[in-house]
Amino acid sequence: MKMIYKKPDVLKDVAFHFCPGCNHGNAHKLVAETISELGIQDNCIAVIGVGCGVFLYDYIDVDSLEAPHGRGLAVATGVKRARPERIVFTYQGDGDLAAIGMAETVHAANRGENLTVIFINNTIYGMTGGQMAPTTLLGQIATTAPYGREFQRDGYPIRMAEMLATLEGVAYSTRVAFTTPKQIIDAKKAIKKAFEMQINNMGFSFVEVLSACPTNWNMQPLEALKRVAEEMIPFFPLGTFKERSISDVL
Amino acid sequence: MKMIYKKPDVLKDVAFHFCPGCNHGNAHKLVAETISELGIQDNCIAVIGVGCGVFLYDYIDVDSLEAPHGRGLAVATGVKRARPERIVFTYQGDGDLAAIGMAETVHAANRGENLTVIFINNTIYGMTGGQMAPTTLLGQIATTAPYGREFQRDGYPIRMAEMLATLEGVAYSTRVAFTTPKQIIDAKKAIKKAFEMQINNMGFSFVEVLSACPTNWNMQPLEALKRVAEEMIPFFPLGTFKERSISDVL
Amino acid sequence: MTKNKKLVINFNRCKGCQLCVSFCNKKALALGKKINKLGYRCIVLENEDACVSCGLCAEICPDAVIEVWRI
Amino acid sequence: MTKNKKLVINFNRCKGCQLCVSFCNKKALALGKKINKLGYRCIVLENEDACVSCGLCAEICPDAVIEVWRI
Amino acid sequence: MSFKNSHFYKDFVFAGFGGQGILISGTLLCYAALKEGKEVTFFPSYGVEMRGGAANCYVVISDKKIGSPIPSTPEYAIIMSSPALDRFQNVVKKGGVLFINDDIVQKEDVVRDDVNKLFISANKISNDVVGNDKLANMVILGYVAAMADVVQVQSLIASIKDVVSEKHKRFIPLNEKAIIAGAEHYNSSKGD
Amino acid sequence: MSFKNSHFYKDFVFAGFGGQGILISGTLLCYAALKEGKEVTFFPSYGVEMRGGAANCYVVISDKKIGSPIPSTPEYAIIMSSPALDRFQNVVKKGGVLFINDDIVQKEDVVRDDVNKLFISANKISNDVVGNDKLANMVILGYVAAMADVVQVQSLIASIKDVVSEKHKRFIPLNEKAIIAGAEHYNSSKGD
Amino acid sequence: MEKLFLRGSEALALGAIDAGLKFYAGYPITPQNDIPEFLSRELPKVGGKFIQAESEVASINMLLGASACGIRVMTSSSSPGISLMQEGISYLAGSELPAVIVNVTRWGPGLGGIGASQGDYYQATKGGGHGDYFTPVFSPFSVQEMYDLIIKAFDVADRYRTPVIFLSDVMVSLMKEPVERKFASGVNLPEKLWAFGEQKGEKQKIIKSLYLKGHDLEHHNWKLYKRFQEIKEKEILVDKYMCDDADTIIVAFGMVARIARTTVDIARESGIKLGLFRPVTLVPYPEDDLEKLAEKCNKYLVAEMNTGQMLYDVKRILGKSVNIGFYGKPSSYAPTPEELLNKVKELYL
Amino acid sequence: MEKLFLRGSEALALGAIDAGLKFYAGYPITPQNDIPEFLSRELPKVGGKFIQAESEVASINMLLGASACGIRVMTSSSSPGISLMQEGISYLAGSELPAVIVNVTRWGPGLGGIGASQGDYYQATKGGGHGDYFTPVFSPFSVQEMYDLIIKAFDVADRYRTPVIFLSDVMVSLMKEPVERKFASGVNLPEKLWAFGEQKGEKQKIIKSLYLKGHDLEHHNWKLYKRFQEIKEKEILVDKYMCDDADTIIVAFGMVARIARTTVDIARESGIKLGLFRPVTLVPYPEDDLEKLAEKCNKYLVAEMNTGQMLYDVKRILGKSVNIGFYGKPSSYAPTPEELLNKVKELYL
Ligand SMILES: Cc1ncc(C[n+]2csc(CCOP(=O)(O)OP(=O)(O)O)c2C)c(N)n1
Ligand SMILES: Cc1ncc(C[n+]2csc(CCOP(=O)(O)OP(=O)(O)O)c2C)c(N)n1
Ligand code: SF4
Ligand code: SF4
Ligand code: SF4
Ligand code: SF4
Ligand code: SF4
Ligand code: SF4
Ligand SMILES: [Mg+2]
Ligand SMILES: [Mg+2]
Repeated sequence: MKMIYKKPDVLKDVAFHFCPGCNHGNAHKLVAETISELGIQDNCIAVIGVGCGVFLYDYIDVDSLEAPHGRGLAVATGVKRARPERIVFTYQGDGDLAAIGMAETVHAANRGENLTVIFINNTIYGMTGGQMAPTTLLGQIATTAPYGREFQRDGYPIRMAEMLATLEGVAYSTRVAFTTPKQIIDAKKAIKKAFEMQINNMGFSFVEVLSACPTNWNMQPLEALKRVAEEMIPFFPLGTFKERSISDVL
Repeated sequence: MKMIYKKPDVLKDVAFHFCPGCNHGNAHKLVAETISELGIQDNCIAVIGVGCGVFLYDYIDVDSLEAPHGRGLAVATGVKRARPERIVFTYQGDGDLAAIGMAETVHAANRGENLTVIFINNTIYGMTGGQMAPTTLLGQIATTAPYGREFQRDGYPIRMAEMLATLEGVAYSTRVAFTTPKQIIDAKKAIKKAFEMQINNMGFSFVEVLSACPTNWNMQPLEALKRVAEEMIPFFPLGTFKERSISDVL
Repeated sequence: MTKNKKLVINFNRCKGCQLCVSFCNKKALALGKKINKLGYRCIVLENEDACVSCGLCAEICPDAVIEVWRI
Repeated sequence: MTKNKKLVINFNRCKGCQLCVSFCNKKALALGKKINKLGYRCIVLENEDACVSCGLCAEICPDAVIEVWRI
Repeated sequence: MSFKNSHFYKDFVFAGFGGQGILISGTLLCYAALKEGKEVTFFPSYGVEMRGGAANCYVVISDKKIGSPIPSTPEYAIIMSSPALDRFQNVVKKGGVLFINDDIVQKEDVVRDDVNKLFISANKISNDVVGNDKLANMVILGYVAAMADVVQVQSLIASIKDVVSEKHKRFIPLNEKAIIAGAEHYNSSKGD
Repeated sequence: MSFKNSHFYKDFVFAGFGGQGILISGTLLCYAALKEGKEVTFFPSYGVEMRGGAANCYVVISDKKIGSPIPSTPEYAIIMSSPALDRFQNVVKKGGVLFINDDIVQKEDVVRDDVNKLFISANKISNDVVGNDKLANMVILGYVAAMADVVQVQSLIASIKDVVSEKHKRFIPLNEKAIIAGAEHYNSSKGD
Repeated sequence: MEKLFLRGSEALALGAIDAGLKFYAGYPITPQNDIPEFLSRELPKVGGKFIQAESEVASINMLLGASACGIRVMTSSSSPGISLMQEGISYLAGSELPAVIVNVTRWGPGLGGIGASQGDYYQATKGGGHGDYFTPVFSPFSVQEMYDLIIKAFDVADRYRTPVIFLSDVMVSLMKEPVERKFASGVNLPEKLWAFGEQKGEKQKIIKSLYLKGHDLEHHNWKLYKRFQEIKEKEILVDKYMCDDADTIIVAFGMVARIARTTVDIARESGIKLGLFRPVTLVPYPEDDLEKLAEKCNKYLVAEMNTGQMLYDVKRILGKSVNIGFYGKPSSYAPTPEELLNKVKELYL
Repeated sequence: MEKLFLRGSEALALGAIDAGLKFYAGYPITPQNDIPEFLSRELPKVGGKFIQAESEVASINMLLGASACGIRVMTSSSSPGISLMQEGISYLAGSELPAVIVNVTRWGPGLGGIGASQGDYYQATKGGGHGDYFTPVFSPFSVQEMYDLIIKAFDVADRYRTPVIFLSDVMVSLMKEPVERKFASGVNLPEKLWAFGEQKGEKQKIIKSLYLKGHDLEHHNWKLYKRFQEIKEKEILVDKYMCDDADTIIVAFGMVARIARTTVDIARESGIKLGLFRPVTLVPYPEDDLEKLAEKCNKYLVAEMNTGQMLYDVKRILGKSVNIGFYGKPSSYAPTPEELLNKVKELYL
């Protein structure tokens, strides 16, 4: 018998606390698979933002540090500079990374910190119950935008992968999703590449993961995944916005 | 006798505290001229960042509010939303707006707040005595970069006007300088346009002013102005990166 | 843990989201009746014969419920 | 306040930075000898005849020292 | 609480999954008690507790000003899911009452033996009277009201309008049915 | 301070524009005093005070542990600019001494008449002995040391090496000259 | 008047609207999200502005801007978010700008936990921000007080041109109770002549906190100090329950005081002469009231959901001649009435 | 050993390097810029990392990351910047991470002014951050102490896994005095087995401050509390000058204490029996030492450069049976020795 799919060992044998159909689970799986495959479990340090992903350490068996909400990339900067030999990644939501953490994010990216970022964009504040995020789409209803997000009042959804790609310090900036088998494969490749870039000392690598939050979107899991495909991807296009090759660095 | 140049009335009759050859003075003059010419002295509210420009209210006779360092655009957002009928501008340095204030800046820009920003980029922290700013050029020596700014450690100088131009909420983003008579005329036009955009409710208008800080650059005033022309402008090109026309808005 | 030849389904981790169902081109999967410890109805491999062990169900499953083997 | 026909120079505001000197194509300006209240040597219109009242010196002056009149 | 029965005081916890109407039944009990002139507090679960679908609330009803809205050892617990049982069976006061929806919870998982354990097939009853199991919460609530002697079933029924939103108004009669069925179920089982 | 002369205590403020060597002369005085075994504190101006070119520092020298490094009414003030005069002439202690560089400061601006006012043409003397006016600060310092009887001129001279940077080492002899000229100027004027 | 059955947070938000709130800025954080959620719905209906800021730092600074325009402003957050606001609160105080800052406390240090907590007494009462200033602090213990005191908080903020901290917790914020709506606010308040109006006045208005020249800073600080003395004289609120004949008194604030009320009831039933002293304003603290109690009663129990914070104020005020016990519970599980009674018995019976 | 003639800030930075500082992150602010300026030059020479952060918020969080890796970390700032760090300091405390936070105080509230100040006593000692925790606080009054105490601060931070506040001011920071270099640090400290090493150990290490399950949070809080009790027992530093026979004692900290030393000298010359009590650690406060003084002396003057902060700790500790006067000066102009003496005379002679 040939094994086709098995959860990686790096993933502990406990159930996620995520809601049914939440793509945080998918992101966790791919990160764990990558760590397994690259054999970096002992090198890895996870810096975890505050959001639904805050319990990552319960699921992925790597040394872990909890960062204050939004400050993941400042914390990770401290970690990486103190332990340049270790592989440091942050795992952050869109509220965390793009709202309160905007300054830390832009500056870490601009400094070209040799870090990997897994950025979960679900157009909402999941953990706190569905408030508007910087990524919330126009017209989308949130608990703090009960009449829908409006440009004049609330601004435009921010495309982080594109914005960060404009900064010199960024080595890799890409956006992935999980709405088709192909996308899942691409997502896996992207996450792996992001870690490899760090291993090769190439600078800041950033993977934006479009993610369903069925609970706060008030949708069934399938419906939610469909929304990712039909509403999010048109606004947040998948693809790579910047990719530095080794020769650029050397 | 025809008057060719006279300081505008909006500018009070007191000497600036700026160092000899500091372009903060030029920026103050142009802002004051603009307010005079547009006849908006009674409407204006200045929100002043902490930096060498912090005493703006001593020189320009408009209602003024001192913002905590870096938070000018959050403060101005509060002002403008509370008093939409008034013309609100911030006056901020590069440490203020682009380092500590990055999150507030990006988010106010992204929300398209109907505000005008005068951004003084002198590649240094002037007021505090010459520390490295996000805009400090590579190799430039600062008191906290005694061996010169280095990309690997300190990151790349940020081009704010370009970065903000990528945001949907921004109506106008431009960069000016004072190293030639033509540039002074352009700078004046840009500042005026930025205020006019606000008057026409077109959203966020941003004028980056390349500015000499002879004191902290350890240069004579003329030398410093020459540095603006020869070192800054090549890296921070003058020109307009985004300009929305009224028809885009209507 | 429900053990089949092709799929190993971790009964108490499934949340019944049915993303696997929709990813299975062979329509081999369906929501079961039994409620697990988490309070959800767990997926079952209703039509084992139809299953081609492609692994797509396992790839999409957010909760790492499914193990896939090719015989 | 030093009053000339063409230029009115606000003696106690000048900081002697000489940006005006460098902007004057006519080489009409020069640094004076007298130290003002701020401790700087103030600019003087050394060559009034050369001055064409173009206003450039006033435009560049960061300290709003100079008023320019055309006769 | 240990008011030596000198006055009326009753505290409850309602617990189950989100979507089972846990908070609504608690709120409904509050409104009914308010109608009867009682002091009332209601306290819901919140925050990360809600992930994974848990939902619960505390209700305290008294004829005096109420202290804590979160009783440490409530007298009555309404249990609508297995995790709810795990979490709450041990906090119920000695001598208190566990109301258990045994259409969802395994009887054998209930380990306390110093409390009164009442098993209600609320899903089934709901199905029987309204055609689906969505009003199991109301069935249990009717049962609780009757058993715990806390409010009149009539007060519950009169308060339904306060807890259903405008667009669900049409379901009021069904809720009424479910409550009555629950209360009757208790009354008919009393003889047991 | 009011130690009733029971011990040695002297406090100074040096004030002028940046670039005049204000902080260097203060520091030099400190090193000289340290050489003579005294307790010493030095406190410079900082921050926004420096914009517009002001520079000043306080020096306290004593044979006991020193309290505040910022004397509220220093006994000696060395004044090298008009703004410095404006700011400090009123804080000098009654009966104290104002040392004024009258090549820069207008004599008539000095209004205190309850202090000892000493005018020194330090720029001129500097010019005379070293060929430019850049060492006016050292001229005045020599004068002060001689007048205030605070340190030996020899100690000042021996300490110059501690305050000039490596690349300015070659100016040590000039500094020495200027200090001596200042001290001599005081000594020759004493007879007045 | 018919009573409403409201959550504490709803009562607070409604009270704010009834007080004339016109600007709210805030950032989501458990357990206070229903305040912004309510206001995002309701504030626009009364012509107010609601804005979800990008962070707590931005929120408090948006308040600074809006308050300078003379309208009533509020933010709400929970402990870590309040820590981030400390610079801004200090600026509001220094700039003499009124604002109401609601803290629905949770646990620290750090991320802590989201349960009920009294861990922020020190931060709220002793100034978490830099500089020499105080802000009035209100401590509600019922849903009705969430409504009543928030209105009071706005009035105090305006009268004394000061930020005010409203220190509630998750119990009082999420619980529902009947509430009576009153609409009584803003009587006899001075006009805000200092604020930016629709147009510049004759003289330029400058709102700032930087005082560099001469003794300006010292004068400014004394001015703030004197204003605070006036607040001390006029704005203290206190709640004494069965203190008159008590031989033992529990000192507690917020929900712990509410629980302790039950303790007093239970104790009285068994003949124990227990009383309850509850500061409703934590700043200014009802010092004189507490001190006066010591004339008749010399046994105290301070009860807090922390390891001892208000305790030290009580010790200072009562001095060393009375007995002061402490029951601390730095936990999301509030003490029960019985726990408190047991502690009283253990100490004094 | 030859003495160096150093600024306080240089002495501090040198002390930090001698203590083995390996990571500094900070953001410019007057009047402490010469600390980062010195370290940007010197730290790389000893293999340490210097980073200018984009803000104070980023600085403190960079410290959190670096400290988790087990190296010695420090930041420095001044009052408004310290306010911005309060969330991060609370996280350090909650995550049990050692760090040294230097506050070269300036004025508030708000932008205030950049002169010498003691306006941050409350913030430093009572926890400006949210939650129930304390951080040790050191208060130097000479350039030598800037050197000695910063070394001590690192040791205390490591021994008790806690952030430590180093509360200095612009006088002691910018003044120059002779300093003796000692290099004594790190003796008998436990190995940092909890920190991230060069490789993952056998067990996953998790550094966090979130405690949601059951009573974990309460246990965690009591653990921090107990650790603080141990600090109280072992780490108090106090400086008494001429207290033995004093009939009046000035209580002051930092530079005011230094000035008051001169006051004592002057007073003694004219036969007035004045003494000086100076807490060197403000947290833990030398309570027992102060209390003991009351056995012999019943006249006190608390002197601070604020409107009264430490005053309230002194009142609590000494109780009501002694006389406690206050001289407050919320100004950048430090009180003079004579001012203090005059106040003593006015009150007690
Ligand atoms: C300083 C601070 N502010 C706010 C919060 C509350 N908070 C926790 S998670 C979160 C945002 C969650 O949204 P996101 O980052 O998008 O993550 P998601 O849960 O959606 O994955 C917020 C606002 C906090 N913990 N700390
Ligand atoms: C919270 C906070 N951090 C730091 C400072 C200190 N500070 C005052 S101005 C300034 C930066 C000045 O640089 P910039 O903004 O570039 O203005 P410039 O003086 O160069 O015009 C800093 C860091 C402060 N006042 N508040
Ligand atoms: S709330 Fe949303 S993001 Fe959070 S676990 Fe549930 S589905 Fe996922
Ligand atoms: S320090 Fe620089 S920016 Fe500031 S006033 Fe002087 S020249 Fe201008
Ligand atoms: S392995 Fe493929 S065919 Fe089999 S159940 Fe899964 S998705 Fe369907
Ligand atoms: S995708 Fe996974 S969790 Fe969802 S139903 Fe299928 S097996 Fe269950
Ligand atoms: S007006 Fe023109 S010509 Fe005359 S001095 Fe000025 S720059 Fe020269
Ligand atoms: S530019 Fe202005 S300040 Fe400079 S020298 Fe000329 S007149 Fe004086
Ligand atoms: Mg999100
Ligand atoms: Mg600058």
